[in-house]
Amino acid sequence: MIAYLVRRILMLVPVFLAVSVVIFSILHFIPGDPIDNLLKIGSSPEARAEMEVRYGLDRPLPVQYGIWLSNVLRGDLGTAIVARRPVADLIAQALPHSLALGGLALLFSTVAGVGLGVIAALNRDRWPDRAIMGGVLLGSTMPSFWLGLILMLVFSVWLGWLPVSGARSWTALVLPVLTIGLGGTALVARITRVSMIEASGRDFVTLLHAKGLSPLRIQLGHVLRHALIPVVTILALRIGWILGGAVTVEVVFARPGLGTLLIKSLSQHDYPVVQACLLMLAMAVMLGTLLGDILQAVMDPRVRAALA
Amino acid sequence: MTPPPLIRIEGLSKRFQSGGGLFAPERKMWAVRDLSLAIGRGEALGVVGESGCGKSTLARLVLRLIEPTAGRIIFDGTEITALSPAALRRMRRRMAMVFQDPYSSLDPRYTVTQVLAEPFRIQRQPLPAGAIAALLASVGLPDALAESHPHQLSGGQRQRVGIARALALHPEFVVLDEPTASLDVSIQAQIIALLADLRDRMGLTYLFISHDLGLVRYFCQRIVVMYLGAVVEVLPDTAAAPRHPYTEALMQSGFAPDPGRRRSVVPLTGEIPSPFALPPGCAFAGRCPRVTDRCRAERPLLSGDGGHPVACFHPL
Amino acid sequence: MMAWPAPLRALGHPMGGLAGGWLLLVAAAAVLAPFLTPYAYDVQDLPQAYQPASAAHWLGTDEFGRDLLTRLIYGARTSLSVSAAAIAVSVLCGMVLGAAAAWFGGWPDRAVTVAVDLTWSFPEILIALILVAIIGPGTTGVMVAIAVAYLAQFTRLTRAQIMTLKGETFVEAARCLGAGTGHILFRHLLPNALAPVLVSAMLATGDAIILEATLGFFGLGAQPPVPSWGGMMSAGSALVFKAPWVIIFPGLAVAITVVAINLYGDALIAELDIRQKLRRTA
Amino acid sequence: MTALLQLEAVSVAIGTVPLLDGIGLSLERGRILGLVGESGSGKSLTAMAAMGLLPLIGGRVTGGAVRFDGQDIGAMTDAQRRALRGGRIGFVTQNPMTALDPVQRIGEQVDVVSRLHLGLSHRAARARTLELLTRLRIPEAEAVAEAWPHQLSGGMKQRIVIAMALAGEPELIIADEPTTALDVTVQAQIIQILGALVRDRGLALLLITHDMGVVAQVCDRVAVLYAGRLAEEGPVGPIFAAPAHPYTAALIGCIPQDGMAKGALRGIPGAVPSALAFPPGCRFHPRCPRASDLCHRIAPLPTPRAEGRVACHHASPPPEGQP
Repeated sequence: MIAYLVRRILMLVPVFLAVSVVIFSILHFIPGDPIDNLLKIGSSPEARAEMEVRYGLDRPLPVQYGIWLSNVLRGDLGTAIVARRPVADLIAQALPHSLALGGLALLFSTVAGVGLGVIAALNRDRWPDRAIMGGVLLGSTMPSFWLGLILMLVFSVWLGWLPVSGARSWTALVLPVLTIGLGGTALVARITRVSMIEASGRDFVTLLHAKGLSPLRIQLGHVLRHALIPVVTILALRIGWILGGAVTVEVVFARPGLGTLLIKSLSQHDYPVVQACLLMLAMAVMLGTLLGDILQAVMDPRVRAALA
Repeated sequence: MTPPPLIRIEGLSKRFQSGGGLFAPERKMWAVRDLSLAIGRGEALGVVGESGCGKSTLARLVLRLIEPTAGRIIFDGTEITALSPAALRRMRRRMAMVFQDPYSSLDPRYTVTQVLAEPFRIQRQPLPAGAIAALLASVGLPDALAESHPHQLSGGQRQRVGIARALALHPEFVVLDEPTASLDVSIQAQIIALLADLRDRMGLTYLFISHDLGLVRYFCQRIVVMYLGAVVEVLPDTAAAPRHPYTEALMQSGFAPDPGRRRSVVPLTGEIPSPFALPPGCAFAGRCPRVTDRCRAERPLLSGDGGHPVACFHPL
Repeated sequence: MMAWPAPLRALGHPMGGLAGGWLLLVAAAAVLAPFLTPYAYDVQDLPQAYQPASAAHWLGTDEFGRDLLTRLIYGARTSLSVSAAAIAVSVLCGMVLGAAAAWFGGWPDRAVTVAVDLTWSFPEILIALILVAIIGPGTTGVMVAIAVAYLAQFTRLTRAQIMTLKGETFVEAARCLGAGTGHILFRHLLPNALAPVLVSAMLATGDAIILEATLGFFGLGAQPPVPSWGGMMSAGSALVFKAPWVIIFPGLAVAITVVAINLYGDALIAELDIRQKLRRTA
Repeated sequence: MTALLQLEAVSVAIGTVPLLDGIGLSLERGRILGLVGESGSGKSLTAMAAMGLLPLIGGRVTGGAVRFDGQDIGAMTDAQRRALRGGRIGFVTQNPMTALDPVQRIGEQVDVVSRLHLGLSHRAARARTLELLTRLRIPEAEAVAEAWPHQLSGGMKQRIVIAMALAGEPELIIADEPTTALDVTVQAQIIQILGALVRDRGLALLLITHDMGVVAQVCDRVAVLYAGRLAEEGPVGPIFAAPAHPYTAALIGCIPQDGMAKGALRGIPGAVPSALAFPPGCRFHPRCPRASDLCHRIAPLPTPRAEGRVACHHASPPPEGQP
């Protein structure tokens, strides 16, 4: 297991390198001169020259990448063009907001999704199942920014229960978490239900019934445990999907997180910040899949055996 | 002078590898190890063994559906292990195979007619008028099924379609890979009777793969017994008494449908070892009642005296 | 026995019929937009701005006094055609990539798999945002962005389907008869992989409509005055307070259409009997 | 002696499709009853009915009664039925590869039965589990109890399944094709284990199989099912010596035997009909060499013959010297 862990973490290195190459090259794909993209319009020739040296822009691309990567690894993410501050500072400000939002949304999706999925599976093809699956379908087909706006309209404007936007108090987190979480809940509920129904039909479940165990104990003690394995796998793979929802929802609720920073920087062509935001999101995705793989190995001895 | 065999297999071996990536350690096994055989024209040669003995790998190697690691296969004087891909494809009209699983051996999108026309299309031969009807009749299927899809047929009917497809181009040699293992006994007997009729009518040569020694003894003239990739015994005729303890155990394990002949057999203890971790000596040593130290240290080779070869230091 | 093709039989399901009806209605409205709408989509009428629903304007008017229903119908044109075209391109490329990876195996397969797994774990919206930033906003940019964002999904699905089919005995049987690569690929593997891939493409079109709307919401989609469902909502939260209907109706159009696509897709999956095939790669 | 398990004209349907039609069987302590037939004959469904597990597959008993030790299982509460299952009735499934929960250790899966049905503590249950494993000649029982299912071979798993069936001190074991998925040499081991259990412990065994050879070797009585109906039932010896029902005779004739003439194996023409299209009259008549006009119209009822029963209008007469 420990050998596996080490190997699995080592696996992240090539993935990180691949991702960093992609993120690095974005700057060079964007139309226009990279220096123009890195500088404010109308900067002095001295500033241009300094920038060229700093990023090694007169050197071949692989060297430039090396310089950039070593800077990144030392925590130097460059200077924001618009804000004229170190990018690292901007990220440090935004990250906690996004972590809180993403983490809570993930928690909400998992708990609500598994709960609803279990209820639906236990009442298969009866009205609770139909109602939940109908709600789940609706929840996954509404654009998240729109859902956010509607929730805002209902709970903040009409009912006045919750703040409209911002990040001044914890109550401001409720609507964004709900907005992102509903999409995630739909995903988790659907997988939980399907995996539970599928697991219920397996041979070993028949044998559990034949051993005289009560149906509830079989469903919650054995079937659910199996159903959670694919739930964890897919959740880990799709962690980025939930974070992606966070990007748009942050903008809707004007929360000062990574998503808002990313969208703002994209529209302002502030590419050092864009690169840094993408790097953070990529790291979150990578850590998510790592966590998912570890959880899977913990939950399933067959996975452990295949790794040994 | 005996006529030359239709198929000659010399020193055939196949090694499989798995893993070897970042996540799994590399594992190697010999699915078939140093196997030599000859099949005479018109003969039905049986191959029996339990799971993991390499009999299905052998079936695919003989037709070069998978590439051998070592060894040669000579079909009617042509070394098919040395043929170019194009020449091999042309050669395939002379040999055919019937598969174990009648459910996945037919493309679910094809009608019976399309299945039976496929060999002609692949070998770029004109489809003779009435050929489909003749094929259906030869395997005892009614014309009415010609436009059916596989999912509308029973298991036995599908297997008949599979046999008709194999025989469409009048091959000389047919490999039968457990053709009845997924069928009910009543249908198994039908299919066996059909295969016997076809052999007589078309002068076919069969390589019949099965786990059922009783069935092979009924259907074949000569029987090869395999255990973990190697031939342990070749029974020259169906009445021959077993000489290898494993063959003996296989015979004892069959249940005769006769309550008058109940015997209290002592079944083999232990189970087939993993082919990935074979013992150095005889592969059967761990389960053999006649085992000695020599068996554990040294691998017995197939040696034939009196036309009844056996790979055992202590034959019965 | 199977007189009707599956897409028509799916209409016979209660939900499938309702959903299919809605989709046909929306498609017809989009095609016939100029004949159906009493107003022009781009003529501003500022005195009429922010009108709630009325007899003259069934769904009200937007911040420039343009008729919302008219713009919604024209918006369907943009949103549906952009999404469908993008997915079509994506499916084609994905099938080629996935089939090639599965067929050749070895390092090309490993390269494709790693690339696909990597992209698949990133949210489509992020991939699309970056691509639009590179290509520039507008329908072309959005189309390319959606196509690339979903490429991983179709490559993955096609690869998985072909890998499973490659192991089927009927493929081995064809090889045994002397079939070459072309015959096996085009007469066995691809025809059998087609149904699940196409159905999942249809379902993905629903997701693409949402993605298109989101990009439009950020002002990156079809550029004004051409309406798209997302673009109509791009004025964003400011309008929620002043004229919620401007936001509500385009969003509803998206949600109902996507629900309809999913319901019809479910009926189609049931008719084609491919639920198992799709689940294996979900 | 009263029967331990008695099926009284049991009919079963799944949804609206009738699958079993008036099956009558009885099994006494210390006996092995073989239940044979081709796939689609209703063997496994009979086992599910006897276990009271039909609801799992959407089925229900539509007529007759299943009695265990004189009590009607259908009239029991769910809790009473659960107490029987795993307790007085043990079950062995067809495919040991999928019968065990892959994410639970072997020992716990066996322990739970004696804890549930015998009220044993964790510790006592484990001691009992180890004793059972040892008695089933599983080497290194303690290591096996700590192992995961994927670490064991098929034959070993089937012994674990048998150990689970035995853990609740059952009086009856129902084994549904317990050897079909195993290699031939391992099949012989498992059949021998099951036979020994009946002999040594006086259990009753309902052995479901498609293999007439297995029946001939270990069973006391045999019941032959065809298309959801009982064709013939009786003691093994007379039935194999002189089967009365043409289907029984044909089934026995389908097994290749030593000294069988080439061409003697012909099989039974046609195939088992689908439950959606059972033929009228005797369901075997389309495949039957003795079928007459009567068979097309009227279904034969099981009638006593020798020490058993046969449902055929043209049953072979019993051999000389028997009633």
